[in-house]
Formats: sequence, C-alpha cells, structure tokens
Amino acid sequence: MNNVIEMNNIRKEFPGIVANDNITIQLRQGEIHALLGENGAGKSTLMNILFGLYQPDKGEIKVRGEKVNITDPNVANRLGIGMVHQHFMLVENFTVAENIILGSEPTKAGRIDIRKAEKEIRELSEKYGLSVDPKAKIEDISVGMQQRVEIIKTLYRGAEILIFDEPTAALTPQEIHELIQIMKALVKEGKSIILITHKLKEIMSVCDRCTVIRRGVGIGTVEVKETNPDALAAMMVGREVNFKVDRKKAEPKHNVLEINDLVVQDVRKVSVVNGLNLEVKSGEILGIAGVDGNGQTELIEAITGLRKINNGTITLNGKDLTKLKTRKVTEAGIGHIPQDRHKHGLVLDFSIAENIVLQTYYQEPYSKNKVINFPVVFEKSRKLIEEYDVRTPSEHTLARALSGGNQQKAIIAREVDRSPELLIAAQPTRGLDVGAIEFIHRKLIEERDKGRAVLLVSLELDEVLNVSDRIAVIYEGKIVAIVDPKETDEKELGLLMAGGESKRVGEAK
Amino acid sequence: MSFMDILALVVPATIFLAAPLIFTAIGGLFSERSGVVNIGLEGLMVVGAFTGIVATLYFEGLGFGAWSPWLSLVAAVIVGAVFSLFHAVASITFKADQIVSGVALNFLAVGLTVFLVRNIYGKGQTDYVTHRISRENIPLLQEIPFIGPLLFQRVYFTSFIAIAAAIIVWYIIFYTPFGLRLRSVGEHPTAADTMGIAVNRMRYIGVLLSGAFAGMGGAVFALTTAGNFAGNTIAGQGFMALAALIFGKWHPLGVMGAALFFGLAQSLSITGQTIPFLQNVPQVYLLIAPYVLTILALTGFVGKAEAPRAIGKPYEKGSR
Amino acid sequence: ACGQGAEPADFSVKMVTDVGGVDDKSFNESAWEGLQKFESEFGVEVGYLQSGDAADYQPNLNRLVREGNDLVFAIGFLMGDDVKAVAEQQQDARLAIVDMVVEGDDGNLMENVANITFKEHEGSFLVGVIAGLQTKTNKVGFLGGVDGFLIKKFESGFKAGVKAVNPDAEIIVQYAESFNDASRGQAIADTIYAQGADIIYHAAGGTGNGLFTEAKERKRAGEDVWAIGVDKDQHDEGLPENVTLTSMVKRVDQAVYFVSERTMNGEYPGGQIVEFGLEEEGVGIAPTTENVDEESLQAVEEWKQKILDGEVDVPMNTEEYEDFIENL
Amino acid sequence: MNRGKITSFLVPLISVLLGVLVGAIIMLFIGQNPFIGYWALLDGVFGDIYYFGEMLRMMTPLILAGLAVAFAFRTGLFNIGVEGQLIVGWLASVSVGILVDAPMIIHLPLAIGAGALAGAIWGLVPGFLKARFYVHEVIVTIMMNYVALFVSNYIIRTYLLVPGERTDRIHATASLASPFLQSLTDFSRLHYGFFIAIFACLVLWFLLWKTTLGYELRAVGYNKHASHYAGMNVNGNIILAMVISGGFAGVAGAMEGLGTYGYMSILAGFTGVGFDGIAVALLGANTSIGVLLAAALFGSLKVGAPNMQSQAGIPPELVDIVIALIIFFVASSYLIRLVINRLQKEGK
Ligand SMILES: Nc1ncnc2c1ncn2[C@@H]1O[C@H](COP(=O)(O)OP(=O)(O)OP(=O)(O)O)[C@@H](O)[C@H]1O
Ligand SMILES: Nc1ncnc2c1ncn2[C@@H]1O[C@H](COP(=O)(O)OP(=O)(O)OP(=O)(O)O)[C@@H](O)[C@H]1O
Ligand SMILES: [Mg+2]
Ligand SMILES: [Mg+2]
Repeated sequence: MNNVIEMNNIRKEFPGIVANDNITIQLRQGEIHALLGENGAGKSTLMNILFGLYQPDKGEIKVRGEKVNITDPNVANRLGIGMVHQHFMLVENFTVAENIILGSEPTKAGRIDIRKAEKEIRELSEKYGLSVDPKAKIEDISVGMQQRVEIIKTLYRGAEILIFDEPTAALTPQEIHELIQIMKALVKEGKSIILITHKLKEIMSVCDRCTVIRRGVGIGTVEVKETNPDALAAMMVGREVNFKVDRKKAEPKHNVLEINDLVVQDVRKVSVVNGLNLEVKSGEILGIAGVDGNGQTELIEAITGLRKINNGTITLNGKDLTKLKTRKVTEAGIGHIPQDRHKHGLVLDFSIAENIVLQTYYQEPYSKNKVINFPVVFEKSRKLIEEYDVRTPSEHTLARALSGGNQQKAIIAREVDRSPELLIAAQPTRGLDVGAIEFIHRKLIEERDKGRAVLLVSLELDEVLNVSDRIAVIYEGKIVAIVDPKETDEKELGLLMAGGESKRVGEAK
Repeated sequence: MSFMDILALVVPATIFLAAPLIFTAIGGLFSERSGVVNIGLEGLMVVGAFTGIVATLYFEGLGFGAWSPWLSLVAAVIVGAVFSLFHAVASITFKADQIVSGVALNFLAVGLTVFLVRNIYGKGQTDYVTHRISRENIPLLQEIPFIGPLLFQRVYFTSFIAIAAAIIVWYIIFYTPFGLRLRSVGEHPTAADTMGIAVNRMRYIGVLLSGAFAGMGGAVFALTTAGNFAGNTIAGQGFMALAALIFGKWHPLGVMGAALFFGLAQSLSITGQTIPFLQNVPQVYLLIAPYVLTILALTGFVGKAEAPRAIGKPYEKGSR
Repeated sequence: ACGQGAEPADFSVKMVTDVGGVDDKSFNESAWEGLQKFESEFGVEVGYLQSGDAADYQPNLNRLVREGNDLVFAIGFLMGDDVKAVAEQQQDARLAIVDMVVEGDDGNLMENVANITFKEHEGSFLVGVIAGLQTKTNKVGFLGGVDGFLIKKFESGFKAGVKAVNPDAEIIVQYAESFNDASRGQAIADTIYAQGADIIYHAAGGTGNGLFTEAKERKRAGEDVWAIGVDKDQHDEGLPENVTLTSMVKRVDQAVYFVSERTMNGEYPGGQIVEFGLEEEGVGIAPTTENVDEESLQAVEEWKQKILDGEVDVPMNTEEYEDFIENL
Repeated sequence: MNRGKITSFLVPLISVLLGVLVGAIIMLFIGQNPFIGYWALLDGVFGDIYYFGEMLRMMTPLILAGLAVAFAFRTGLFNIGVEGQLIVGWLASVSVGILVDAPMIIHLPLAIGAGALAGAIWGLVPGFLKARFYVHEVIVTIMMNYVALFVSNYIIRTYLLVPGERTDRIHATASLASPFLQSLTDFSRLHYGFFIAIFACLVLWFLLWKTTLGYELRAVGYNKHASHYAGMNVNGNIILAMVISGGFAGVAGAMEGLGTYGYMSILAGFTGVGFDGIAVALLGANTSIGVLLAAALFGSLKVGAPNMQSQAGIPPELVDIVIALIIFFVASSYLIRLVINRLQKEGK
C-alpha cells in the first residue's frame, strides 16, 4: 500500500490555542479517508496546512514519498492537491467558468479565452458526471451545483488528491447522495480523497479508513470495516455517547400553534408557502421534513413575524398572530432558534451577556425606564452559561470568539430560558459535533416534557426521525403528509419529500 | 447667443472639467475593485497637482520649455503612486480602517505639500508656470460640421488621453486575467487566495494604480487650469471623482459618463446665466446639482450601485 | 538710510495677512512691500503673520499686539470684527486696518484703530475709460470676486468709466462668489469672451488668475482679447502672450508706508479714516502702459483731471451708478 | 484594568509619540531644531493664559465634532458629513440669534436647539437614504457637505448679508460669549460652550452604554438581521443614529456661531473642524473621555502652530502633518498591538 500523502507529527499553534498537536495522517492511493473530530478539533486547520494556507510549526509533509514544503496553494496545486472548503470559496457574481479558471486563465493575445475554458469545463463535467452550466452566475445556482463547481475547480487544476471539508453540512439528502456517487467515481478514476465530516453514517458508507482527532490531538486511524458508529463517536468525544435519545412517550394536549391556508411570497412574488395547514400541540415535538427550499424558511419567518403574510391565519393558543410584528409575536410566547446562527442568532460583536438579553433587554428587570441594569444582566448570563455549559472564558467574551457549537448553546439558552409556549428550532445542530447535538436534543425534549410545543425544522432526516413525535413533510409550500416516526423510514420520507405518493399518508393524524 | 454658440461653449467646457475627474475616478476604480476603499483620492490629487506644478517650474528652469508640463505629468504619475503607498501599507499590511486611512491621507497630502512649498519657495503658493497644457484645434477633425466645433476645437489633449484611458481600463478590467484577478480579490479574497492569487499583492497594485491615476488627474487640473499650486488648488475635485466612481457603478465607462455628467453640471453652473431658460435659476441650484444628482442616482433612479463585496475589509488569511 | 523722529531702532511695525498670504500677487503682497520699503528706509523692525483661515485673524492680531509692536496692520476688510474685538480689549494697542472702517459699539470710530480705505471706484473708472475706448466689439466684461459692498465699488466705477467714453458699449458682469477659485474664474471669463466681449476687468483676487489663463488661451488661438488687472500691476501675469491691457493699481504699499511713517513721527491717525484716492495717488492705472494707445492715455488724463476737480463724481454703488447714467 | 484595556489605552499614546517623533525628524530634515520647534509650540499654548484660553475655545467644536463621529462609529455608521452638519448648525443657530427677540433664558437654548436641529436634519438625509435605499452613508454625507456649504453661503448672501461678507451679529441674549471667562484668560474667545461640550461627552457616554436605545443602536450597527430577528426597528434605528450624530455636529456649529464668532461669514471653503472631528474620534477610540483628550491635543497643536512660525520659523503646516501621521498610526494599531502583545508575552 503506497501513501500519496503523509503528514507526520504536525503541530500548529494559533494565538491562545494549539489547533494541531503532533497529528499524523496518511492517505493511501485511491482511498477515501475520513477525518473525524469535534468542532474546533483542528480538522480544517490540518487540511489548510496540507493545502498551503497555513504553515505548520512542526512536523513534515510527504507527497508520494517526497518531503515537500507547501508554502502556498499554488504549490499544493502543483503537487496535485485540491481542496473543497467548508465554507464555499466562490465569487458570487462571477460565472461558473470564471470561478473555475480564476488564477490559471487560458489566454489568447493577452485576452481571456473564455470559449476554450468553457469547452474544457464541459469535458470535465461529462467525465465525472458533475453537471454544471459554465455560463451561469454562482449566485443563481443551487448549493449542490456550487459544490460541483468547487470540485471541478480542483480537477481543472489536475488535482489527484482531493480534500473535502464538511461537504455535506449544507446539502440536501438528494445532493448528499449525488456527492457520494461523485466521490466514488473520482476514486475509480484513481484519485485519493480526504473527507471531513461530523456524520458517522457517511463515514460508514463511503470511507475506507478514518483518522480521529480530539482537541487538536491525533487519537488514531482505524479501518472503517472493523469499527462502528458508536466506537467512532466514543473515540471522537472521549466518552460513550448514545444517539437514540432516551425519552418517554409524548402526551400531546391542546393545539398551541394553528396555521390555516397560509400563503407567503418571496421577494420574487412567488408563493413559496402555498396554502399550508399545520397544528402543533403542547407536549409534542413536531418535526418538519423537507428538501431545502420547499418553504421551510419562509414558513418560520411568517410565524415569527419576520415576513409579511399574504393570506391565511396563524394563531397561538387562540391568539391571532397574523398581523403582529416580530416583537409582539415573541412576547406572545414564541422562542426561535434561527437556522443561521451567525446572521440572525447573534450579534457577534456583542458580549455573550449582551446576546443573552437580545430578546429581553427592554424588559424588567434587565432595564428600568429605558436604562439597562447591567449587574442584573451579567448575573443572569453567568447563570445561563453555567446551566447550558457554554464554554467561554466569561460572560464578557465576544460571541465571535466562540466556536459554532458554543455559540449555538448560547442561543438555545436565551430562547429556551424564556420557556416559550412554542419553541421553533431551525436546523439547531447544523455543523455541530455529536456531543453538542446530543445536548441540544435533550434540551428540546425537556421543553416538550414541560408541556411546551416544539417545532423542529431540519434537513437531516435522522435528526427528524430521532427527535420528533410527529413528522410533517413539506413539499412545494404545502404539508403533503403527516407521519409517525416509529412507523416510517428514510426511504418513505425521501419519497414524500420528493413529492411522491405514499400508502400510509396522514395515518398518524 | 445662438443654441450652437451655447453648445460650443458648454460641450468643450464639460469635457475639459471632466478630464481630471475621469483620471482620478479611474484610479479609484482600480483601488476599490481590488477591495480597498479610497477616500484619499482628494489627497492624491493634491500631491499630483503639487508635483505637476513644482516639476514644471523645475523643468522650465532646466530649459525644457514647452515639454516641461508633459514631463511633469509623468512625474506626477510616479509621485502619486509612491504617495499612495501610505494608504496601501496602512490599510493592507497594517489592516487599518481603509476609510480612516484615506482621510488621513488627505490631511497628510495638504499638510505636506504646503509645508514643502513654504520650504522651497518661502511662501504659501508656488509661482505660475509659463508653459501650461494648452488648448488646441485638432487639424482636419475640427472642420467636421457640427461635432468639429464641439469636440475638436479649443480642446485639451489631456481630455482625449482621459477618455482613451477609460476605454483601455474597461478592457483590462473585464477581459484580461489581471482584471479578473483584481476583481476576484475585491469580491472574495479568501477564494482568490485558495486559487493561488496573492491577495495583498493585487491590492497593493490596485492602490498604487489609484495613486498614479489620481496623481495624473491632479496634475492635469493644475497644469490646465490653476497654473500654480497652493493649499486650496484642489478643492473637492477628489471627492467629486469618488462620487463619479460610485455614480458610475465602479464600471470604467460608467465612471467616464458620470465624470462627464458632473463636468456638464459644473459648466452649466457658470454658463447657465447666459442660457435663456437657465438665466433666472439661482446659481446655487447649479452649484449643488452634481452632488444632489449623485445622491438621487445612488437612491436607485439609475439602478442600484453595488460595491465590490469585500470592499473595506482587510484580508486575514483563513478568516471567513 | 536712517530716519528722523523717534529712535527708529526700537520702533516695530507688523501686519497680519489674510488667507492670501504675503505673496498673493495682490494687496497682501503690496502691503508687505510697503513695510519692507519702510524697513529699508528707516531700519525699523517689520514682520508679518499669515492667517490659515478666518479663525486665525484675532489670535494673530492679539499675538502681534502682545509682542508689544508699536503698530499692527490688519490687511483686508475681512478682519474688521477681529480688529474691533482686539481694539476693545487692548486699549493701548495701535492698530490699523486696510479696506475697512471699524466702528465701536457706540457707532463712533475707535481711538486705537486707523482706518485705511481706497477710492477703488476712481481707479476703476480710469481703466473703464481705457476699456471703453479700446474695445473693438463694443462689449466689455467685469469679473467680480464675491458680490458685496467692496467689489461693487470696482464694478460701478468701471462701468461708469466705460459708459462715460462709450455710452452704447455693452457691459457683461458676472461674479464668481469666490476670491480663490481660478478654474471658476477661467470658465466665467470663457463665457464672457464667448458672448463677444474682448476686454475683461477683474476684481476677484486669486479667481482672477483664471481670467489671465483664458485670455492667453484665446490670444494664442489668434483672438484679439485683453484682460485688465487689479490691485497691482498685473502685466507679468499676462506674459508671455502679453494679454494685460492695463491694471487698476491700489497702492496699499503707499498707504501702509504712509501710515507707518506718520505713526513713527508721533502722528498715529487713530480714530480717523485715511482715504486714498486719485488725489493721494492711492489708486490709478499701472505704470506699464505699452498696450494702451495714446488716445486712451490722453482720455485717462482728462478724466483724471475732471475727477480731481470734482467735475465728475464717480459712483461707488449701484444707486449712484444709476444716477450717473441718468445725467450722462 | 485588564490587558485589552491597557492596550486600547497604550495604542493612542504610542501613536501620538510616534507622530511627534516623525514631526521632529521632519524639522531636522529642514534644518530646524526640533526642541526649539516643539518648545515654541508648547510656549504658544501654555506660555500665556490667553493662548490657553484659545486652546480651550478651539477644543469646544472639536469635542462635539469628535462626539458626532464617534457616536456614528459606534452605531456602525461613518459620518463624514459632520463638516456639513456643522455648517448648517452654525447658520441655523446664528439665524435664530439674529432674527428672534427673546430673553436669554429662552433665546440661547432656542438658538442652540436650532443648530442641533439643523445638523440633525442634515444627518437625517443620509440616514434615511441608507435605511430606505441602502445607499452607503459615506458618499451621501460627502455630497451633503458640499450642498451645505453652497446653500449656506447662498442663504447668507441673499438674506443675511452685511458689509464684511458675513451675517449681522447675534443678539447678546443668544450669545455664549463670557466676559468672565474672557477676563480669566486675558481676552481669549473662550466661552460657555466649553462646558456644553464637556456635558455632551457625558450625554454620549450615558446614551450609548447605559440606555436601551444605545443598546439597540449598537446592535443594529453590528448586525441588522439579528436586530430584526430580535424585533427591533432596524430602519428607525439607523435613521435615529444619523440624526443624533448630526445633532452633535449641529451643536458644534452653534458653538462657533454663538460662542467664538457671534456671526457667520460666507465660507470660502470648509471649516475643517468636521474632518478634524474624525481624527479626534479616532484618536479617542470613540470613547467620551478619549474624544475629550484627543480634542485637547489637537486643539493645542493648532493653537500653538502659529507660534512655531513666528518664533522658530517652522511652517505651521508641520502640525497638520503630525496630526495626519497620528491618525495613520492609530489606524494601523494592528502593528502597535502586535508589538505590545509580544512585549507583554515576554513580560510574563
Ligand atoms: N485562523 C485561526 N486563527 C486562530 N485560531 C484558529 C484559526 N483557525 C482555527 N483556529 C483554532 O484552531 C482550532 C481548530 O479549528 P478548526 O477550524 O480546524 O476546527 P475544526 O475541526 O475544523 O472545527 P469544525 O468541525 O467546526 O470545522 C479551533 O478551535 C480554533 O480555536
Ligand atoms: N479566523 C479565525 N480567527 C480566530 N479564531 C477562529 C478563526 N476561525 C475559527 N476560529 C475559531 O475556531 C473555533 C471553532 O472554529 P469553527 O468556526 O470551525 O467552529 P464551527 O463550529 O465549525 O463554526 P461553524 O459551524 O460556523 O463552522 C472557534 O473558537 C472559532 O473562534
Ligand atoms: Mg472546520
Ligand atoms: Mg464547522
């Protein structure tokens, strides 16, 4: 077995922390090698080193047995190393072709030869089944296609070794499936792949071997065939973790949220929520399953008053929310864990404490006649940080300085602590590691057991299946089916989400 | 005056007043397309004007005669580029707030040039140059009926250079690898970096070019109009150019159009009194027209002006 | 040369320039020349402070008074209020202001301020005569700096002069609303010439430089146009194309010299208005007359005499100008 | 005092030192003795109570302009329009001072209020345009500066002109001039506005850091989406931020109109105070106390400069250079912080 890549005893320090501490990873010719670790474990860092974005403080890198010094991405490219980044590296208002050729443009008489480029791109996309439209602007194409563009970028530069950093975090189940096919096609063509992911299922299904890091330290490499998800999780977190969240049966009571014939249009005046009906009862978790872009986002924004409702009604415990502004909705008893924590969930440049009172700063006891009472605010924050185990130096730390996982915990602390009648959780565990996921799921169930209603929207089917008491499938702005998680499976859900028919539709109701 | 007379008055004046704005705004375009805001255009023009005049006086002293102003334009381009290094180093290498750094550049430009003038000439302003860049009638072309008198009589050669520059830059920005890379670092530097483009190097080039062009703009203004240099020789043209840059939506040809439009408004504020339907309009309206119109334009009357996405943000490796 | 009267050695005169500075090719420079002449004549101490902007006037005046100078000039009517303030505060200061009459709160002149004014309208009248006689298009222009009481004196006198010798000449007047915007000055000159005027008289300080630029451009293009300078003999500004017809000189240097000398001899004209007109040779046409033809020069002499004899009363504002035209 | 605090206090300090140092080098370069030069500067400020008074007077509008910029900064806005807001504030306050007849108790507050209002309105425009049309405030404020300059001159010339290219003097009942302070400082133009400026520092601090309004303004400044999510009126806050900032600037103008001059002249160009405000705010790290100190520094430099000219024969523009350099160094604090952190590391 010959190694195309050897990273031996790599160490990388950032101001404050050791991101990588003596990590060794070896990639074999033609294998898919998983890199597993909690948030902030140091995966991206390690790969950024391999790709030449960072320089290691210690350790050596060998490519095809030769010791190399990868000073910048150009060197990496020359060595045939390509990387698909965790956060896409695409210029939004450039065309697909422009993005792909950027940095190594074919020219004719000093002028970019765009035709030649487009031709080469088409050839590549046919060869690997990566369908893209070279003329389209990035901002106009789906996330899935954007990722294919990222892949072609690397292939266009003749990459033999591909690094995927959390490629599936942003994808729909369908897109994930396609991606896995693509990766298999790539290795068949003799490429070698390093795959970073938090999703053990993916590792089990595509990877040959898996290297685990914990808090920057290399734990070891295992053959995937000889291990199982639980063992991997334990390696990653350093303790046993149980996925099946243990919970007693739900006791749903009266309807908390009632939605009738809801119609919501997006900016382009298209009705993305189109006559949607839904009820959420107290004491239950209702999961909404659906392919991204079927109206989930708009539905939530409509409920929370962030988006104008064109038709239909929304009531909370009989109270009409239809025309209320966001703040009134919140006060009426709705908590909202937004799907984009950085955009909506937090003011990254505020301290944790200031973020904790984002919804309540104007209320007593946090402020009296428009003057904020900071001692009280700090007091409260310390309590929540403690209670929700947000890992932060102090309540004065800027939210920006926390990892996604801890940022998410802070948001959940804020929203859940108000103990709202209805808690809306939109993709609450995206991009987080199993430890954090476990914690968040437990919190949701606690709320349910307190007799609150919980509305869970997620693109991750097993999350929906694990946590919900009922599952509503959304398709093209309508609820097309309500199913019982115990009596359904991913296959059926996937079918419904794709607009397909199903025998047991509505049975759970 | 007949309508033709008025045109013959307004059109050349427009082009003439626009030239320095075109140069400077084009300079700003390089900098801002690369992701570096350049409020310092005014200061760079000041330095250009200073160099243009001082160099001309110097060359005249050496006996270069009528060549002096043209040689000085070259000098102004070089000095402008060098001076813009302040902005580049501060805002790219030291990650200073780009707007602040630009403001500082403006302070420094005026302070330094006047300071130097006092030391060189022992007084607050320079002497007048004997050889300016002067108006010419372009042979043959000026004979063309109608447009001849408007475009090719009593014109400054520098105006043609300005318009040519705008067109060349348009080609460079949109059709060459350099242009693509420059825009990419202004839109998404991290992406550009992963594609092996040296982000900060591109930005340095962008800022230096802005210095060169703005220096040219300042020198052209000084050598066509002012004739000497003092602290108030450049009074707001730099900010006008900035407005033109945005009004023109960071597009070389749009920028040229905007600059010409401002030139028109300026010339109308002067000739207005002789134009029948403008006669009893108080001058102040024409004076503020360019600024008000810019604001109106920005509010979307001519479509949205979208800045490069990454503009204003220093580039941190590995940040996102 | 050593002067007479109080020991000159310990006599000191200083001045505060306005924003223009002692090299503004205009009255600041002229005033400074006067002081330098005074220095060379009597070996006394002279000096100046330049003002960066209007906010500096008062501190600068104050500074010079504090330094214990025997006489402090404020150059320019813009400093009127500051002179007043300082005069009130520093009772024993000896101040003098050019182009302005400073009154105390009681409406009377202040004892410690000498007020130096010029009859610019008289000088302007004479250049007006020249313009009126030498215009070939029968159109002349006036380029004003900032519209106001002072510049009106120039405008009215000039127009009167033109009309006096050439009643049906047309006069185009335009103000730049600025004293230091050369490009604006050029553009305005451009329009005035374009309307057919062949001679333009400016009273616009730095803005006037634009007039010379434009005149040169047109001269080079073969047009027969002229510019008339102001304050100093602006013949050189017209070179090499030689576009300066003549200039209305305002002998600030004379006035400064004169007042300084009187003060040194113990005759400080505080609380008085010292006016310089044709009579005092405080105003007049420039010494360089190479571009003025004989006929005009004679006419100038005649009209000058009439003014001195009080036969004509040169208007100094719009009303007076109207009347002047009436009984022409 | 924690590490961050120390740094944010050291950075401006070091910047000033560096700026002064380079200034000295320049003096050497032109063959002058820096010690004599700076001595003349200091002497020009503290050598005589009169100049000290002038320095405090100079500080007054600088403080308010600085506060205006700082306040905008804190709410995520860059207000380069302070200059224009100051000009209209000046004009408005003077107009009221001239045209209204009332006892001081009413007249003075009215005149100051008019200044604040005018500045606020001038700030409203960019604020509204940003909120409603997403137009970047920097460019609009720059444009508004010129509009302010030309319109003010036009108004003075057409309605308020008296000989001397300026408006008439304001009534005594609207004047901030203080014979007492003047006599204290040997006839400097120091006026009661100084205390208004100090008070404004407190107002800004309290408003920004202690009130729910300040919380909202800062939140919106940092993250509109999150603020919207939290039920704040995003557009309202953006506009309000510019309005308040403009208000501070307007008061700065009132200080010139009602205090220093007592009238308004036709302006040949910008006063520069508004732009200096940017420097002041920046050097003061956008904090009230910082702005106060920075204004004191720049005030001294400006008041002392003429003395450098008359005593040491050094062009006063040197001061402008030093100020510009200080801004550069503060803005480039990244470098300074780096050095400091390095040192602190070795320290322990
Ligand atoms: N550019 C940087 N500057 C400073 N510290 C960094 C930087 N990038 C990462 N770190 C630190 O290194 C650690 C590893 O970061 P990294 O992004 O590699 O984690 P990760 O394993 O990719 O996490 P995730 O799974 O969430 O992507 C982080 O905990 C962080 O503290
Ligand atoms: N450029 C950087 N500078 C400083 N710290 C960084 C940087 N990039 C990442 N970090 C730190 O890395 C840690 C985790 O990194 P990371 O953002 O990957 O966590 P995450 O859970 O993956 O967040 P996300 O879900 O947004 O990717 C955090 O402490 C974060 O502050
Ligand atoms: Mg990562
Ligand atoms: Mg992550």
